[in-house]
Amino acid sequence: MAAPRDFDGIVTCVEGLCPGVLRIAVKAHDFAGEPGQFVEMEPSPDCFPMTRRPFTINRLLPGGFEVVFEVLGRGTGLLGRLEPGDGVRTLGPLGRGWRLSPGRWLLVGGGMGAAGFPFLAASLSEPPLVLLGASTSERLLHTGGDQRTITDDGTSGVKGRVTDLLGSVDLDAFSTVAVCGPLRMLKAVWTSLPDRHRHKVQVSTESRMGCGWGVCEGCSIPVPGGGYRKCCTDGPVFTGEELDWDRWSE
Amino acid sequence: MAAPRDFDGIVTCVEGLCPGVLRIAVKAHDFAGEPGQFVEMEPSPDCFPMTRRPFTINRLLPGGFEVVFEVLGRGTGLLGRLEPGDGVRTLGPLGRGWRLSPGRWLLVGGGMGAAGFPFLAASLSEPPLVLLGASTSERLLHTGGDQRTITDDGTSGVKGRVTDLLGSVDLDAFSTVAVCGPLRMLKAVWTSLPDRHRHKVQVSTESRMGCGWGVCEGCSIPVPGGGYRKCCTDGPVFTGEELDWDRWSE
Amino acid sequence: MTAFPPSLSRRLWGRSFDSPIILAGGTAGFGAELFVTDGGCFGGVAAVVSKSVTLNPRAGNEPPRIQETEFGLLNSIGLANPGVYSVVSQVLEKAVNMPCPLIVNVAGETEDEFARVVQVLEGSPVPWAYEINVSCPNVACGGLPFGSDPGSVERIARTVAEVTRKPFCVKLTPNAGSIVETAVAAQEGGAAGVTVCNTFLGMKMDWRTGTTLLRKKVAGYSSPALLPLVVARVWQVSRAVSVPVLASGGVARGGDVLELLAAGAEMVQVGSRLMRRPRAARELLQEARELLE
Amino acid sequence: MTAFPPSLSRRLWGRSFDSPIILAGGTAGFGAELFVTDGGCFGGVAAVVSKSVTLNPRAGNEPPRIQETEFGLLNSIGLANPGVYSVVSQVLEKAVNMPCPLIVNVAGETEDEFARVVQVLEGSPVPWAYEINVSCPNVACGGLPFGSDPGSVERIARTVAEVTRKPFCVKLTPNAGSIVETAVAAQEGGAAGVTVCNTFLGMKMDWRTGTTLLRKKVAGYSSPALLPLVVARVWQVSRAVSVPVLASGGVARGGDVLELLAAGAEMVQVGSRLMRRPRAARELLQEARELLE
Ligand SMILES: Cc1cc2nc3c(=O)[nH]c(=O)nc-3n(C[C@H](O)[C@H](O)[C@H](O)COP(=O)(O)OP(=O)(O)OC[C@H]3O[C@@H](n4cnc5c(N)ncnc54)[C@H](O)[C@@H]3O)c2cc1C
Ligand SMILES: Cc1cc2nc3c(=O)[nH]c(=O)nc-3n(C[C@H](O)[C@H](O)[C@H](O)COP(=O)(O)OP(=O)(O)OC[C@H]3O[C@@H](n4cnc5c(N)ncnc54)[C@H](O)[C@@H]3O)c2cc1C
Ligand SMILES: Cc1cc2nc3c(=O)[nH]c(=O)nc-3n(C[C@H](O)[C@H](O)[C@H](O)COP(=O)(O)O)c2cc1C
Ligand SMILES: Cc1cc2nc3c(=O)[nH]c(=O)nc-3n(C[C@H](O)[C@H](O)[C@H](O)COP(=O)(O)O)c2cc1C
Ligand code: FES
Ligand code: FES
Repeated sequence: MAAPRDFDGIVTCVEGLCPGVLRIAVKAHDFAGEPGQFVEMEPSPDCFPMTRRPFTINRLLPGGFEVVFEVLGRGTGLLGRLEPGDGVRTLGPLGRGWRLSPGRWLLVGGGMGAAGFPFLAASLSEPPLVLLGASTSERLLHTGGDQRTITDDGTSGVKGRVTDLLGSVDLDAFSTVAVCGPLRMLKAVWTSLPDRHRHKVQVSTESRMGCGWGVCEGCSIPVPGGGYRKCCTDGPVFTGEELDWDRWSE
Repeated sequence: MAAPRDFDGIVTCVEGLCPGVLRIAVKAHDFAGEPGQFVEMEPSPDCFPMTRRPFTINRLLPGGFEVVFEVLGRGTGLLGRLEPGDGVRTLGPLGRGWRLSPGRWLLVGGGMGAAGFPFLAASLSEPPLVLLGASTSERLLHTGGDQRTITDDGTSGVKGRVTDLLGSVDLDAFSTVAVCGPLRMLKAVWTSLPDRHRHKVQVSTESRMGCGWGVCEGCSIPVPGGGYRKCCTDGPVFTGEELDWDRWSE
Repeated sequence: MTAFPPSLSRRLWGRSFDSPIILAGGTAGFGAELFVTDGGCFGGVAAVVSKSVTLNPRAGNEPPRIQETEFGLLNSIGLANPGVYSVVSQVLEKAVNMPCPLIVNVAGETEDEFARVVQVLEGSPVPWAYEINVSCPNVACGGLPFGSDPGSVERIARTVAEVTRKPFCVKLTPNAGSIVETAVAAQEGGAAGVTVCNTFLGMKMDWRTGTTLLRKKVAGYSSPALLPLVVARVWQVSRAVSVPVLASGGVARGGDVLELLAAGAEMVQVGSRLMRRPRAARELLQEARELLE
Repeated sequence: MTAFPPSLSRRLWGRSFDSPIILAGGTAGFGAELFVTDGGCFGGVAAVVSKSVTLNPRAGNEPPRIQETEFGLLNSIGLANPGVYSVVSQVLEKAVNMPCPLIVNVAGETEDEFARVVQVLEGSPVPWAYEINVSCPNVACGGLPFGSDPGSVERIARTVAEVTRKPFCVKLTPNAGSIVETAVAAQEGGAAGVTVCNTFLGMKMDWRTGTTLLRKKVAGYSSPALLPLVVARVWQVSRAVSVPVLASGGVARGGDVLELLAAGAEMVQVGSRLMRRPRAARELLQEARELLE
């Protein structure tokens, strides 16, 4: 695994995917990374905001990477104002990504949770089946390949939740189920999966982060036994069985 | 005296007078003011800086005013970035200006201290004699009319301090001596004046201000008897005899 | 109990107000200064707190008295005021035309001085209430503020309660002692409210020379960045006392007012922001109203 | 005596350092985490303070544990740590390859616990020194921090001094009591230094609902805007004690380091800024050097 570096990346491209969702390409010499790893980007060189913002690596580029993110609050608001040529202080690659086991993977993503799937899909030995959910069609983050979509408003694919798609899938055909999205979706997927398939599950988690590199213990994710693991260095990807689903909340 | 208003002025013109010195014209409906009064301008609409910055009215314009200021620190640095069309929150006119007595005035100004002289000169019944000092010729703020200059480096007028010019002036020809500039210059002028002329002196003072409109007691100028007056509402113009010159320091 | 979102209509000491906003002590003069603009700066103002009044006149600290830092403001005014006798005979009458009540802030150098000042103020009909500023240093006790010692706070409140039937609140300090204990002590002593809190001790030093611009070196620090400190203290105190809490510190936006009310304040004071914005109360109230819509 | 401008070469407890910068407790893990980047993040680092170690393992507070505010950062970690026995048997050894010494930060729920933790730590050769974190709540005394009571601070220092011959400093709290008195008490009790100070109590409330994101409601607040508060406290404490003062709080720029040294600190800790910038120490030292040129 490449050791993270703290560098001044140069924005090379900013693309609006739909209102409020951007893809930003950053040039970063020798940037390496594995699918499921993330970067911590500084919204501003000023004192405030005091912490960086974490984003999954969407794709590796030759000499750089891309992130896809939604503009939500102050940090992403500032990052959303970046223009080609701007510098952006970035720390990465960070964390532990997907455990790339062989066999066919089923990728289940909701909303921005699918932002890391292109990199993951490109790294698998077999093309995966991708189940994508979003509120509305334009917010689907397409991964390419064999992909089924569902939206809350029915503007793409069926109308419903991504768990509704799961029922129609033959889980025995897959060696791994990779899940990423809002916590409610993660829980719905986990709950809907029959026990005997749960050992196949890997989950990309999210947590409010202080540092992103393991020093502050701010990003705890509950694990069985009453303790916590760090989202930023023990994760963000965990197996489903590593997590204490009952104690896990926003 | 016009009551001050807190308004969003519109910058109509920004002119560099010399490196680091700017003249900014602000459109402000119905703006009135008297010579020696000042305005408090907000360097930024953000929370910081927390206080405004005070500037003497350089000239009244039809429906507005001009200030001339030197870019020194953070506040003037931000104000120096204003461009025509920008808004600038302004409070004014503030304070008590020159007591406009009849007779011929002698105006003695050092550096930015002369910023208020054009307005003053235009308000006098007789054209004044103006003695101007600055570090170098380009930093002389010309008032027009009968004007003698002196510079530290001799690039304009004689080489020396403005007090050197005072010696060559027949003080009996003047009803009022109006002084404005750095404290060291004010003190030099006061000290060099013969006792019998001191009652003619009016001084435009400066002080670090909290509010600029009389509520915080932050802008004290020492007066005889051990007390203080407020630069912002009792002044900024005081008679020389109202001040405790010994207790007055930066 | 606080309702959420909080209402902007408030009650304090038997009076109802359309606004929770009180102008803070030392940043609104004696009230008359607010007539500066045409019509005055009283929009959105529930009440005005005067600057601190002491028994004897005080010239205040040697200037400069104000210093901005990157993210805040230091002040070292030194309780400049003409003394309670001049205040009663000359100053207070100028505030009678204010469209809102005046709370007179009282400071002292000894525990006894507070009640003595209030006693003199009782000679004037102008004050609606008093605010007892125990953040000032107790000269007899090595300069720690009275407000660091619950015993001292309770004694001061008790002596004040003996000389007036008007309501008074005690303005607590965040700089020493436990603010919850001193709030409880103020209530025990008979205070009708507590103000939480005051400026925090701060200092800016020039590292090149080791000097400070402000001669007293340590000064009072205010900043919108301190809001979370004030919210925490208001929340802690409001659960420990039954008298109303007046929040003071860090308010720069309408949302800050609402947050302090939500944390348990009955009223919210605005100080530094008022210095910058004579119509701060009106602006804050307007912003808060828009947020509530 | 401090020279102006201050030198960046410092001495602490018999060791000389080219840099005044120490990584603050709770923001640098146990030191081993600093190997994260190639070659590690030790440039400019004089020493590392570990996160707080308690007698028993602590899972820490229920997440979320971190919340940004407009001008600061709230944390509510809850002293998560594996307990001193695991620390000694498994964790400390990972720090032996650090190119700088490790100061182990110690917390406790009772006055006795601090010395008991130190006693166990004495079994390891890794710690160079200890930092005693008396900012944590004294559960036996209604939750006020030990650090609010000079008597308690002196007793804790005394019991720690009895079980170790290594130097230790006491990390004081700005939230209650008089920090000057508690600093003096720490020195009296045998501390070889004091850390001034720690996070300030802060809170952010959602006024729409009256809820807080962090479950403990009141949390630790850090911000560059607090620097003047820390400068004032460092200045006050450094004139009252003869042991070295370690400054902690508000450092974001090289000039902040110099200002704290000028105010009387021997060393300067950096916490929140380190979380954002793994190489904060190197960057700060570089900035400070450039300012001194
Ligand atoms: C490992 C990881 C990978 C992520 N990858 C992506 C991605 O690829 N695309 C994307 O759109 N979003 C991603 N997120 C979520 C993204 O980091 C947040 O949306 C973003 O930090 C919000 O910042 P803000 O300042 O705009 O929002 P605000 O709500 O103003 O932020 C306030 C604080 O909350 C934190 N925060 C808010 N929401 C989240 C969240 N969901 N997860 C973690 N912290 C949060 C912020 O970091 C900040 O500290 C990821 C989060 C994590 C932990
Ligand atoms: C009544 C009055 C009228 C003035 N008129 C003019 C003018 O016409 N032209 C001009 O160039 N300057 C004038 N000044 C000085 C001007 O206000 C300061 O240069 C300016 O405030 C510096 O701000 P800053 O943020 O750039 O400097 P900084 O040094 O970064 O300011 C830090 C703080 O110090 C205060 N400060 C710094 N220098 C002074 C000073 N000399 N007087 C008062 N406060 C100061 C600032 O207001 C601010 O609060 C006047 C000052 C006063 C009191
Ligand atoms: C310039 C200035 C003068 C002050 N004078 C007093 C005072 O005389 N008495 C007092 O109790 N508080 C005084 N204060 C404290 C304020 O009333 C207020 O409690 C504090 O500034 C925090 O509120 P803010 O963040 O709204 O400014 C003063 C504050 C400032 C900035
Ligand atoms: C996330 C976080 C965790 C912390 N954990 C501890 C801790 O375990 N023990 C301790 O003594 N201080 C702890 N602190 C306080 C810091 O060591 C430091 O004193 C404080 O944050 C102020 O410094 P700063 O402004 O440089 O952050 C913590 C601070 C933060 C932000
Ligand atoms: S975010 Fe700091 S340890 Fe994970
Ligand atoms: S600056 Fe506030 S009273 Fe003059």
